[in-house]
Amino acid sequence: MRRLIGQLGKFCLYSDTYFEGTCPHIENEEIANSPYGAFNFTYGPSAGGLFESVGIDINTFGEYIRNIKVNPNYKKREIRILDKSIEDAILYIERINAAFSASHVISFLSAIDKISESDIDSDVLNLRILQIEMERIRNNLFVIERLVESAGFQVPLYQLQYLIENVNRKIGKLFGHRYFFGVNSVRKININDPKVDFTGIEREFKTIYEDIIENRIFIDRLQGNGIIKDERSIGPAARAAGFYYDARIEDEFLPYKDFDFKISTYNSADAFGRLIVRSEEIFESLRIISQIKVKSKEYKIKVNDGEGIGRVESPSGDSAYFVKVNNGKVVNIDLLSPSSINIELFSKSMVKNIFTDFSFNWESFGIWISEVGVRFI
Amino acid sequence: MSIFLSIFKKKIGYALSAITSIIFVYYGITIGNIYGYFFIISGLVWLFSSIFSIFYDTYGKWLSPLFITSILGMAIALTARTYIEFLAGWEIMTIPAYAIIGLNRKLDSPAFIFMGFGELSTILIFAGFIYAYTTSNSFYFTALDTYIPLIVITFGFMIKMGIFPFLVTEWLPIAHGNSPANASAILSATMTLVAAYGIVKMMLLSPDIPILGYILMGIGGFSIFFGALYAYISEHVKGLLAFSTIENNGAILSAIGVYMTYPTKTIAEFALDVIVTFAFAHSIAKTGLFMISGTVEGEALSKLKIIRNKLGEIGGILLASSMSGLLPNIGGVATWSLLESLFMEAYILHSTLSSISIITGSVIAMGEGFASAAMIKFISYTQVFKGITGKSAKITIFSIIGFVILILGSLSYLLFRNFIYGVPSLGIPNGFIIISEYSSGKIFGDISPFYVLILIVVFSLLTLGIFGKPKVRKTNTWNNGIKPREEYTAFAFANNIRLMLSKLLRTEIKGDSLETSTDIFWKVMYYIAKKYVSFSRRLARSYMNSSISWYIIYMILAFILITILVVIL
Amino acid sequence: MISVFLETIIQAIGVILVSPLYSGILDKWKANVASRKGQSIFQPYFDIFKLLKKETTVSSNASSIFIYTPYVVFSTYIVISLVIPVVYPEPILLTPTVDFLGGALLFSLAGFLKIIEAMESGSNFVALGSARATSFSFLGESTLITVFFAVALITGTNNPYIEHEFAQIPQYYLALDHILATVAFFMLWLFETGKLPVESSGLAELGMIDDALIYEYSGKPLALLKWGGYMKQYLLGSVLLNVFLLPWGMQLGVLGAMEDIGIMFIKWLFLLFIALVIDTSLAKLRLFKVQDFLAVAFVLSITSLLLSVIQNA
Amino acid sequence: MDIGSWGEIYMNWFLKGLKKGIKTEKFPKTNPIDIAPWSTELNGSGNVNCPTKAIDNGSWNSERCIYCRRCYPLYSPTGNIDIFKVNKKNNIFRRSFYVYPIDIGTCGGCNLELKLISSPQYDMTRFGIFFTNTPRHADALIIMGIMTEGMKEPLLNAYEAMPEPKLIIALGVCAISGGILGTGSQIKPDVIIPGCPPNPYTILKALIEAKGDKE
Repeated sequence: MRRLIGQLGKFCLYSDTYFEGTCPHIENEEIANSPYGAFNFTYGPSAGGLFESVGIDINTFGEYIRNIKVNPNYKKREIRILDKSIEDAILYIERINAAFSASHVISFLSAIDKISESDIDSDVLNLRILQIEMERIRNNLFVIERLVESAGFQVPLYQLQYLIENVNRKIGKLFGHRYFFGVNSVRKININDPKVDFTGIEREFKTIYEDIIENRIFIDRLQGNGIIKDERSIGPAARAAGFYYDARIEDEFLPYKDFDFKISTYNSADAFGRLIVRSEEIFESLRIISQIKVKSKEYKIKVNDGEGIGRVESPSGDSAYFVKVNNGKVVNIDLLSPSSINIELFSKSMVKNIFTDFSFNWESFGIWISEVGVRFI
Repeated sequence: MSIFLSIFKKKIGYALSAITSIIFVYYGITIGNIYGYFFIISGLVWLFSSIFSIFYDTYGKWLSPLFITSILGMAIALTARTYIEFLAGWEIMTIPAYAIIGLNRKLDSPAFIFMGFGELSTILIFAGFIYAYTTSNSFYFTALDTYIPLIVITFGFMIKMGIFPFLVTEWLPIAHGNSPANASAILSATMTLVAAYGIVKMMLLSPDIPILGYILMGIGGFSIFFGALYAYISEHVKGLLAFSTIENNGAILSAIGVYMTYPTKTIAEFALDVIVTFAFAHSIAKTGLFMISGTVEGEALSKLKIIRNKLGEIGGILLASSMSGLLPNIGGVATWSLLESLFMEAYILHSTLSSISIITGSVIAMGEGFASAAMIKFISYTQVFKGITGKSAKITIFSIIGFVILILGSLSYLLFRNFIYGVPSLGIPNGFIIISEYSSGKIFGDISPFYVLILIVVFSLLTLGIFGKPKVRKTNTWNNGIKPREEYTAFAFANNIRLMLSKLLRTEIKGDSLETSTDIFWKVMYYIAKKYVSFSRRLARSYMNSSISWYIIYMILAFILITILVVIL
Repeated sequence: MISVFLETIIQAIGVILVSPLYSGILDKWKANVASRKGQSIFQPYFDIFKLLKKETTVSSNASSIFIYTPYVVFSTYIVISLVIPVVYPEPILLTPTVDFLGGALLFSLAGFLKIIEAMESGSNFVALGSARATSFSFLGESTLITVFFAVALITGTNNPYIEHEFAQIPQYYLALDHILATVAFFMLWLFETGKLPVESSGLAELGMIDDALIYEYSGKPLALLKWGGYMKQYLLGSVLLNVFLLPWGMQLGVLGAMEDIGIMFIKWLFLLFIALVIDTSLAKLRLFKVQDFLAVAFVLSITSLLLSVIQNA
Repeated sequence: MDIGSWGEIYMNWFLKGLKKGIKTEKFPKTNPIDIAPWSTELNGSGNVNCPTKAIDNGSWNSERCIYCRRCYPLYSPTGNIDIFKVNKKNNIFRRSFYVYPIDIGTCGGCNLELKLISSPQYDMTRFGIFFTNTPRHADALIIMGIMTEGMKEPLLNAYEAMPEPKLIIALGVCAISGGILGTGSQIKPDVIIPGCPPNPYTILKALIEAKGDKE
């Protein structure tokens, strides 16, 4: 089944192909007029409740949200990546978003691989999967932690932070860096200490997970909050709405089919559903990781000229790169970041809710502004 | 004669009326009985509003003569010795009011609504007087042996006070909302006062009638609640104040109710003082607040053009805090004494009857909460929150009234002549405590507005002395690093309540507007009648996760039932 | 005369100096339950002292009202500390200034001033919080009043000290109306002191209620407002303990007054423990559920009032 | 939300919390536990082609290093976390230190690592360090990321809004030197915490020194 993912530079990217031209926009009923009493409440860019700098304009009667606009361009960064060698380009790609660093680099590399003659065996690909899944675990834990924090839910909040720090340390131990910086290159994947076990994490998270979704007050904050059932949606947002969308089963480049795991879905389409899906995914990712043997391996890529598209399932949905290479240098590059799509979905789902629902809905999408506010020059 | 002058030269007219008002105040002081207080209050109100008018009146030549005529009418009504004089004054007071509202017409309805209700009330009062005459064969105000006239006249006056069930939300706000600020002040502050005066006068002449007392008590309670609630969500700069007048009249009415029920002689006397105190607190503070509404440009709270300065803010805050029933202002004393009298009654009766005053008291307590909210909204959006700083004589006048209100708090001892006390052993000499007692010697509660004032001042200075002044540097308001595009509107400020009490207020969110139903009261009553059968079950089910209106409806119901019960027995 | 003077001083000073400690203890315990070592129990004092040393930045919209009203708010709480039995069980100097109801009105006054002064900053975030605070005030203030009257109706006086003695009589202490009033007051205490499930001070601006009122403050005024907040928590909590929950064990005399501070400390540990369990076990209610929470408290207090007159009719 | 069922459901978080016990480490008294090597001091010799000129004729400059591992194995991490510099400290903040983080163009890494110093392992609050959500309450401004056009005004406003005395802390090479991506913050920092992103241990220790604790 073909689904539309989003605009990638001059292409409109679908789950199994891409066409030149612009995608149909996610329709979002615009409320232009500002009736008596309504006004624009300016939130951000620099606020304690927002993890990154982002401007949010809420048109409201007071508490009641009529319309919401997200402006990711306050911290728009200009990345001087063009005419850099692949080796150098990776350094920039890594730093587009630390939280999804592995996803970005690996989707970039798979684009490169597609236009190169490379001898990459399954061990290397498995190590890439390992990175993405670890990243997914860390990020989903973080999203849940933010949700719990919004509810002022002290004990699980800190138990989750404890867990996140533990995962980070394991990643750091295994790859030498907690955010996979300097791990991937065109020659090898740097491994620092291959024997790291992730057992323990599952048990610890299970106890937290089971009890937070028992808490009536907490789930009351999430249920019915930010409902969005849109076939344009991606990642956990889509799966929480019952759509069976996942690049891991659609894109053949990474050998996910060798692993035994299931795509977790839910049907409530609200913030609660997204919480459930992300939590279930943590368990699935742990299962995938347990099936991977970590062994460092050199490999060789001979980069040819040409253009290609790489796509992976980042923790928040499809993350795709279009790369055009000319004599070993990146001459054109475009990014389709999951957050750019999630922002539109969020804005649509936030209407008709009240102010205090904002943080719950916002966090439930796992949006990272840093991967939206970028321009390649 | 100041009227005729004013036709040619309005400033002189106002000046003269100011002078006559001073004489009237003096006259009131010389009388020295309860009626005297009413003279003093209205005298002061006229004085202030006349002076204010000198700077305010930009409404052409007709406003000032009408304004002064109306004052004259009130003066006649207040000093009347016979029913006829009273009615004459009443009409002289009312007719110019139509004209004022008519002259300043934005819609046609207000003047006519006002007239319609005015006449209805006149008819009732007239009928009452006729009956009184037939029983006593005298046109003079004399003691009566029947309470029929009292009942009829009370309802007549209640219309004038805009009290529920006479369309709590309809005429008074519209009428006052559309008249000039200075006129609104005398309409809202003194015209309703004359009505209260009328009730008190007839009450003192008539035999006791506890049932009416309980009914008035309850009616007053609900007028407070709904008056304050609608004041809070009102967007009209004068309408808000008019609603708050309904609230205050409700308070006066429930105090009257306490007196009529006459639980004990002491409580009744106490209630009488409460009436006067409330009249003082309401009339004078309300005059000041209407002046504020006269200093701003525009009528919609969310779109006002404001000149503000520190003096104005302080004055405004004092007025607002008094209206919110906060110490050490006179408004605080009034609220305190009203609640005390209600709960003293509950204690002394110690029977199912007590529940009336308990419910009333609780409803009033809620009303006071809304009153604070309404006043915070009003003063924030007319002085404190926004606007450009500047000077204006008008601002100076109402800030003076603000300080008057503060002083009056400490003078309120004079209003509770028989309830003065002291505990020298604990550092408060005789004469500085107002006590509330349910029978002589049985003290229920006590309060010392003067000490509250002094202590707060002293401790503030001490704190300042100990911690010292802060080292201040001015910067921009912190709004997450950028300038906000728009300011938080007054509408939004009250919107939580529109959403929280959506069942009660019938809030409807449309694509391009958010509306609340204005004449909700009948709907609610109808709603109650319909829902009552299945009520208790619903309450149980919707105990935690339903809307607030259930609890309010519950209290209304309980109250009505008990009232009916009492009336039958 | 001298002894009563000393007792007065002890009570006033006791309230002012000890009140921050209890917040410190609660925060420390909360941290421990959240598997952290946590800050010192004296953290509130450290914060206050630091703030007193700092400069005050004021928004250009604000005047000296904004700067000096916190001093008035602070002193209002000092006045309250003289009139209700929060440390010493007998009337002290100036106690007759106001009765229980008057005390309630003074709390409202402090709240009113806090909101107005904060509004002068002209900040939208402050307006957001003030709007919420005012919207709930109609239930908060009224519950405070009705709860105080609940005891007044049984003792026949609104004098808190007599009520405190009365509450020690077992058959009264165990009476249903007293229990209802106690529960109502406890719920109110949670609301008034910004505890879960009503509120929790996090970083998210859009969830702020009381935090919004100090959002624009800095330096000395902020220190005073925070300190005032601690005093408010202490005053309401101590009334809850001495008139409703644990009226027993208060000592007389100057030395007794000293001991009372210690006795209050023990009582407070009990109250803090309950608060700890609630604060660490619950999440924050949806904004509009807060009114239901308060409405329950209000209805409970009214029920207690009705019971008290009807059952003893 | 019926009150009846609150009891058994809601007590248990309190009990869970107690069961879990206190997880805070002894750091800085004891040494860091398994720390990611590529966020610590580098040591070695020889000339390498370093994309950020962090290694220039044999000396390693922490303020530019983005830990790309190009210089490995000539240069390798030592595990030493003390790579920060405190040029100005203020011991008014010794027992109460409120910090306001501002993101002027990060990749999110610094935000994440900074947040984690509140986790039970590190628990900044035991040193009296807290986050705040308004510069008015803040004693230190923590600047993260490269200087972007849109964040210039907010950064200056935040700086203006903070009451004196105050500290400016640059977190991560982006804010210090711009790293590989751009230029550093326009405000001169009193404390610099290099790293890409810095390790929570480093951040915590730097903050402790900045607030004037005697080690």
